[in-house]
Amino acid sequence: MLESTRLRYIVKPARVIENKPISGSMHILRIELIRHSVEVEPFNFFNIWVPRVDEIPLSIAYADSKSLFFIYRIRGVGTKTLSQLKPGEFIGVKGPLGKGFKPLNNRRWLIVAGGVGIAPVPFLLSFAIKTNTKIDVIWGVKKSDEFFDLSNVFGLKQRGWRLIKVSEDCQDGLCGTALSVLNSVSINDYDVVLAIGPQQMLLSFCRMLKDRENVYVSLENMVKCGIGVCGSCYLKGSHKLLCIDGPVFKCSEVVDHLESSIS
Amino acid sequence: MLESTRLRYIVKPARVIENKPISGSMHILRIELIRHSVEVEPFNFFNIWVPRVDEIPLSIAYADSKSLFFIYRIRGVGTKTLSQLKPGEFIGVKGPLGKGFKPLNNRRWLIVAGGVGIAPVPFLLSFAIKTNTKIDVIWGVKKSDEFFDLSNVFGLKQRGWRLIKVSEDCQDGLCGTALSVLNSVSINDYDVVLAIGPQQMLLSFCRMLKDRENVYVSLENMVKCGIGVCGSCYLKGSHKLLCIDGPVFKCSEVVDHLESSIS
Amino acid sequence: MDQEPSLRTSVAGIELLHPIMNASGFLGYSKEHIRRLASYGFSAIVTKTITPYPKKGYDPPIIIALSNGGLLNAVGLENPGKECINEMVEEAKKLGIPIIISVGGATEEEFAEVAEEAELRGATAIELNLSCPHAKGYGIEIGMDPQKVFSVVKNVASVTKIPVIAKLGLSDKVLESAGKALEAGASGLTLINTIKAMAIDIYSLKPILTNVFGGLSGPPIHPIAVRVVYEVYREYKADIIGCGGVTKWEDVAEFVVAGARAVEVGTAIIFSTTQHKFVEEMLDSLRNWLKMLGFKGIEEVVGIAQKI
Amino acid sequence: MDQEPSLRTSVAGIELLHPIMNASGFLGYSKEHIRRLASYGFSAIVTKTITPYPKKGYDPPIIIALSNGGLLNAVGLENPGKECINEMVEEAKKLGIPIIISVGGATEEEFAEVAEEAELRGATAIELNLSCPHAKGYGIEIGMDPQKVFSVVKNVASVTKIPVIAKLGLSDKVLESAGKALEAGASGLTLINTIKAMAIDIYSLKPILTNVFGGLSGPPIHPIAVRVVYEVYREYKADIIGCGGVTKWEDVAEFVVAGARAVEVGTAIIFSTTQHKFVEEMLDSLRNWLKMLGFKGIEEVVGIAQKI
Ligand SMILES: Cc1cc2nc3c(=O)[nH]c(=O)nc-3n(C[C@H](O)[C@H](O)[C@H](O)COP(=O)(O)OP(=O)(O)OC[C@H]3O[C@@H](n4cnc5c(N)ncnc54)[C@H](O)[C@@H]3O)c2cc1C
Ligand SMILES: Cc1cc2nc3c(=O)[nH]c(=O)nc-3n(C[C@H](O)[C@H](O)[C@H](O)COP(=O)(O)OP(=O)(O)OC[C@H]3O[C@@H](n4cnc5c(N)ncnc54)[C@H](O)[C@@H]3O)c2cc1C
Ligand SMILES: Cc1cc2nc3c(=O)[nH]c(=O)nc-3n(C[C@H](O)[C@H](O)[C@H](O)COP(=O)(O)O)c2cc1C
Ligand SMILES: Cc1cc2nc3c(=O)[nH]c(=O)nc-3n(C[C@H](O)[C@H](O)[C@H](O)COP(=O)(O)O)c2cc1C
Ligand code: FES
Ligand code: FES
Repeated sequence: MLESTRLRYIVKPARVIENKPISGSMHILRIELIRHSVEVEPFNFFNIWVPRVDEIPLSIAYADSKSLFFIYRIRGVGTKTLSQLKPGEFIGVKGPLGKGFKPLNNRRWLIVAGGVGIAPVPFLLSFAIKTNTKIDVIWGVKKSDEFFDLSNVFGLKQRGWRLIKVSEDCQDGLCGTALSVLNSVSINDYDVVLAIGPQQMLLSFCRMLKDRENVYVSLENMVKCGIGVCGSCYLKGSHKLLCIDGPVFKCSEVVDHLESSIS
Repeated sequence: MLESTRLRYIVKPARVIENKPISGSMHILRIELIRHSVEVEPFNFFNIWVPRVDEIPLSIAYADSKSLFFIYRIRGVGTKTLSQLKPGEFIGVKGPLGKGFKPLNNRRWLIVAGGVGIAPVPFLLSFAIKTNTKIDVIWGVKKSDEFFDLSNVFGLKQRGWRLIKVSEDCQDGLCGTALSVLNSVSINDYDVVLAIGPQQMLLSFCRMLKDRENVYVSLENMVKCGIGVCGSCYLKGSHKLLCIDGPVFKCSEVVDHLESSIS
Repeated sequence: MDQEPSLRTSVAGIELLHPIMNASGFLGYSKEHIRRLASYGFSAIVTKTITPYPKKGYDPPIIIALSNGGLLNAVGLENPGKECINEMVEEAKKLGIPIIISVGGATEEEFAEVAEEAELRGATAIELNLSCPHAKGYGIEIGMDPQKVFSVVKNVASVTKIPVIAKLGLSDKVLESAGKALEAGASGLTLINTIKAMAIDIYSLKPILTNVFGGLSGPPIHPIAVRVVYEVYREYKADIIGCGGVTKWEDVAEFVVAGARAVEVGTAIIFSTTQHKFVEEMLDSLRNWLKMLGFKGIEEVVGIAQKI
Repeated sequence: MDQEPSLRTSVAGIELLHPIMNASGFLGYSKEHIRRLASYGFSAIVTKTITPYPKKGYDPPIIIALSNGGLLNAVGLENPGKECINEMVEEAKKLGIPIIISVGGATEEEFAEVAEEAELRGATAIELNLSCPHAKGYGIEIGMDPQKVFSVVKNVASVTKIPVIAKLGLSDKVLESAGKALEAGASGLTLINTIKAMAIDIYSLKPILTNVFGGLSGPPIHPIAVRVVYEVYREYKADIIGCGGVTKWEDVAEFVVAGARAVEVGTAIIFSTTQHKFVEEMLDSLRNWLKMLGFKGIEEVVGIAQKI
């Protein structure tokens, strides 16, 4: 047990296999660990070490026996430099970090993803397929060119899950935001409803569904160490740390945090 | 593997359960490890740490699920202080050290033990009983009061082994030295012939049987670290170390050493 | 029925229900952090080192695990500045737990400034961080120099009435520095901080920490820390808090028999898979140990291994 | 077909088939010891530290394993005196392997005396042990003091023509001492020795080593040793032998990219269950690593992690 925690927290060398845009705003990164193997669950994340530049928390987007995949959007210097790494270059990964959050058998889940919030969804779907859980995914983006073909990229079976696309530019899928579609869905049909995306969206989501038990968000927060030491990822008004207790929380656990983070 | 080596070399705390004379010249020590368990084979030895006094190599005399037993003779300060420890007091043990040397199934072994050289024999016999190996033990002592009742002390089954007692004071068993009896035994009947006792006896033993393949001695030598670092236990004319390659060697491996140690 | 041995102890005038507190730098600059640390069951909370003004710290990677079982960090004393002391002390009071403010500074005046704030807000005690091995000007340069230790401690002790504990790191002169700290008015010593170290990735061929160098903590440094505690206790019979690599109850016991009246635990918090139970489990084992050896309380065994 | 990357290296003027030698104090005071060390596959043999006259050393326990993966020792520089140098050098010559005599002393004259004997007998080089943390007067007191380092090295370098390597331990002034050693004529540096530490048995309540204090070696000290190598190489671009906690080939690689041209392995020898293969296995992995990164030889990557 102890040993496995330690192994997770070591920066493990990895080689970039593939690193390229997959949509108007998103990139896909595929890496192979050189000397380690890891066991990953949906919603785990890794701190990606870009040597001498930054350590960037990214959700696991997909994993097969050899590779780990990440989907990311360029935001600042770290992600920018990451996007410039070429196949064959070396990085390091600390992880898997955080708690996994995965379906039990034969459930129904609803995922509401905003933008690059889609990142952990492919891996979640692959788990759902194995456990016979049915997942509906509402994926909202600002501009339609942000969409990419979820199933194609990772070779996911087209079974047990549905994708509802929503765009604010109304060029592809439904017209509007992910949350606007939520109003027309019968929430009671789902065992778990989970939102992932920009903080403002998560706050609105939690406000909308605050009286329910089974609603979750996968949160982002300032993650530095990723291992529960530095304290930068703490949730305001709570004693929880995103990096070891999250990133998935019940709405009730994070609503204070979201309220006070968004002014 | 690595971990198990390390564990062997740690000084493990133990409690004295019993510590008393069992014959005119020998003591028995029974201890229980407090927090560890160990796997021991015949001819392994332990470095017994007598706090603030010494660290003394002693052969494992017997082991059951809870306790380790040693048989020792008082020689100097270390063994003297050891003999004064009372039940309930704490010591430490480093080990098991050395290579085990144990019978395969259905063999015939002859052991020639001189004096306290008998120490590892009870544990060896308990192994032999399990593996259906027949062992004849010639046990020679100077004075008959050195004998103790081998089978009684450790509750050994009286099956598969025989004890031939020899004393120089001729009060008990045959009259003479262990080696003198060896002449009247048909060595060819045995798969393994092993001598253990004073260096002079081992040297004579090896000289007597030097042309044979299957003759062994269990050697003593200056053991300090017990783990192959300090070099004090090296065999002269060889690159072997008693503490990690021994204590059991073929006569051919140690004859130079014995010749040059005994002047 | 035998009575359970007592784990109550006091160090530097601070009464503790048991000897296990957290080490500075494991959370500790917001009320939320204090709440979490308290939930682990520590007998007192030590805050992150607080400087007068906010300090940004280094860019990640700042903390990594190593294959030798230790942790390497260069956080760079990131903290929001002395303003955060108030909410932390209030939270600790609400929870009824002693709180020790770890104080850092680049000058004697800065140390004194934070110490005064701590006292003003009602903190239980102050721990002066004289030993961070990687924050330039804020750390080990001070602890390595007995004269500097003397003047920082003196300066702080002269402006505060609450107990002042000096935290020293490994250095050639740690014994001398300890003596100077006590002479200058420290009520206790925390020994030791992390040891300067580094790790290099052999594929990208780069040092991993952004700061290149960091401090090594955890099991690797424990035998070194025990040695320092033993030597300092032997020399001064001071009130000592042992710190460095405490992972199991045996490590606590070892520090105590070497001469520590309490211990701080850092790295082990992270590697523990039962964070909310591991202090309690260590306490149970410590009680059993004392019972087995026939002692009535842990204070009876402080420094007992000095008798050889 | 690609050519295999070369592991040939040279340090302090000594040509080596590969970078892995043994650390001083793991066997090394008789011809039998040399034979055994050679059988492990090291590229050069370093002897136990030899003093002019026989030195008894401490009573056991002198070496114990610790639960943190390290080894704690206080052997006390036991050795039979300089008379044993002859048979060791002869044995090494027979085996065709370079031999480095580790030299110790209580005075400058003693160091010089053993060094002269080593040269007379035909040893390849000398390693001055200026850093034993537990042998009073023979060790770290010298290495901690840059002036003493200077005068011991100078004294030895002035009487011998074979390469002189100064072995330094962890100390506040290790950087300065390294500089002084080079200035005084050392052709290379071995960094580092063990770190002063201790272990206490919590049942008998006594320090385990007879000498109470000992030196910590093995994986726990590796990140500290890498740091020292990195800092010293950065400052002086000297010929360095990295020593401390090398257990796997990655540790060798880390030392080399930090700035070492060779390494010494001690503790790992003991914990290895394949003593006669583990050097060879490390060499294979090092070759694969160099190949993977596209280098032709290990000398190309010495200090490469300094470019950040
Ligand atoms: C658990 C978790 C999982 C994540 N998963 C993904 C993912 O799968 N795909 C993806 O594109 N992004 C993900 N992110 C966000 C991603 O970490 C940030 O976009 C990235 O760190 C920005 O780094 P930068 O250097 O490019 O930007 P910077 O220049 O450092 O900052 C740009 C913005 O990014 C945010 N940010 C910066 N650093 C961090 C940090 N360490 N943690 C969180 N936010 C930060 C800040 O709000 C800042 O305004 C995740 C974040 C967390 C906490
Ligand atoms: C592998 C091995 C197994 C042993 N098994 C037993 C056993 O089961 N029962 C038993 O009674 N004895 C055994 N011995 C011998 C025992 O270790 C010594 O009798 C003991 O160390 C003497 O210690 P002392 O302090 O009492 O004597 P000291 O005063 O130290 O010396 C007395 C004599 O004992 C010998 N001796 C001292 N120290 C050692 C040492 N570290 N290693 C070897 N010989 C030493 C010396 O020849 C010396 O002349 C064994 C020795 C070895 C190497
Ligand atoms: C991530 C991290 C941050 C730390 N920050 C501080 C600090 O701010 N002030 C301080 O005095 N010590 C700090 N330390 C040192 C610890 O308090 C402690 O002395 C050291 O970690 C040894 O204890 P351990 O082995 O139990 O972790 C820090 C250590 C770590 C690992
Ligand atoms: C048992 C033992 C004996 C040692 N004896 C010596 C010695 O005689 N001279 C010396 O320079 N270093 C000596 N050392 C230190 C080693 O050479 C080396 O510097 C240290 O062990 C770190 O390397 P490692 O981690 O690979 O063991 C000794 C170390 C040990 C463990
Ligand atoms: S990121 Fe450091 S505690 Fe969570
Ligand atoms: S006793 Fe130290 S090497 Fe064998």
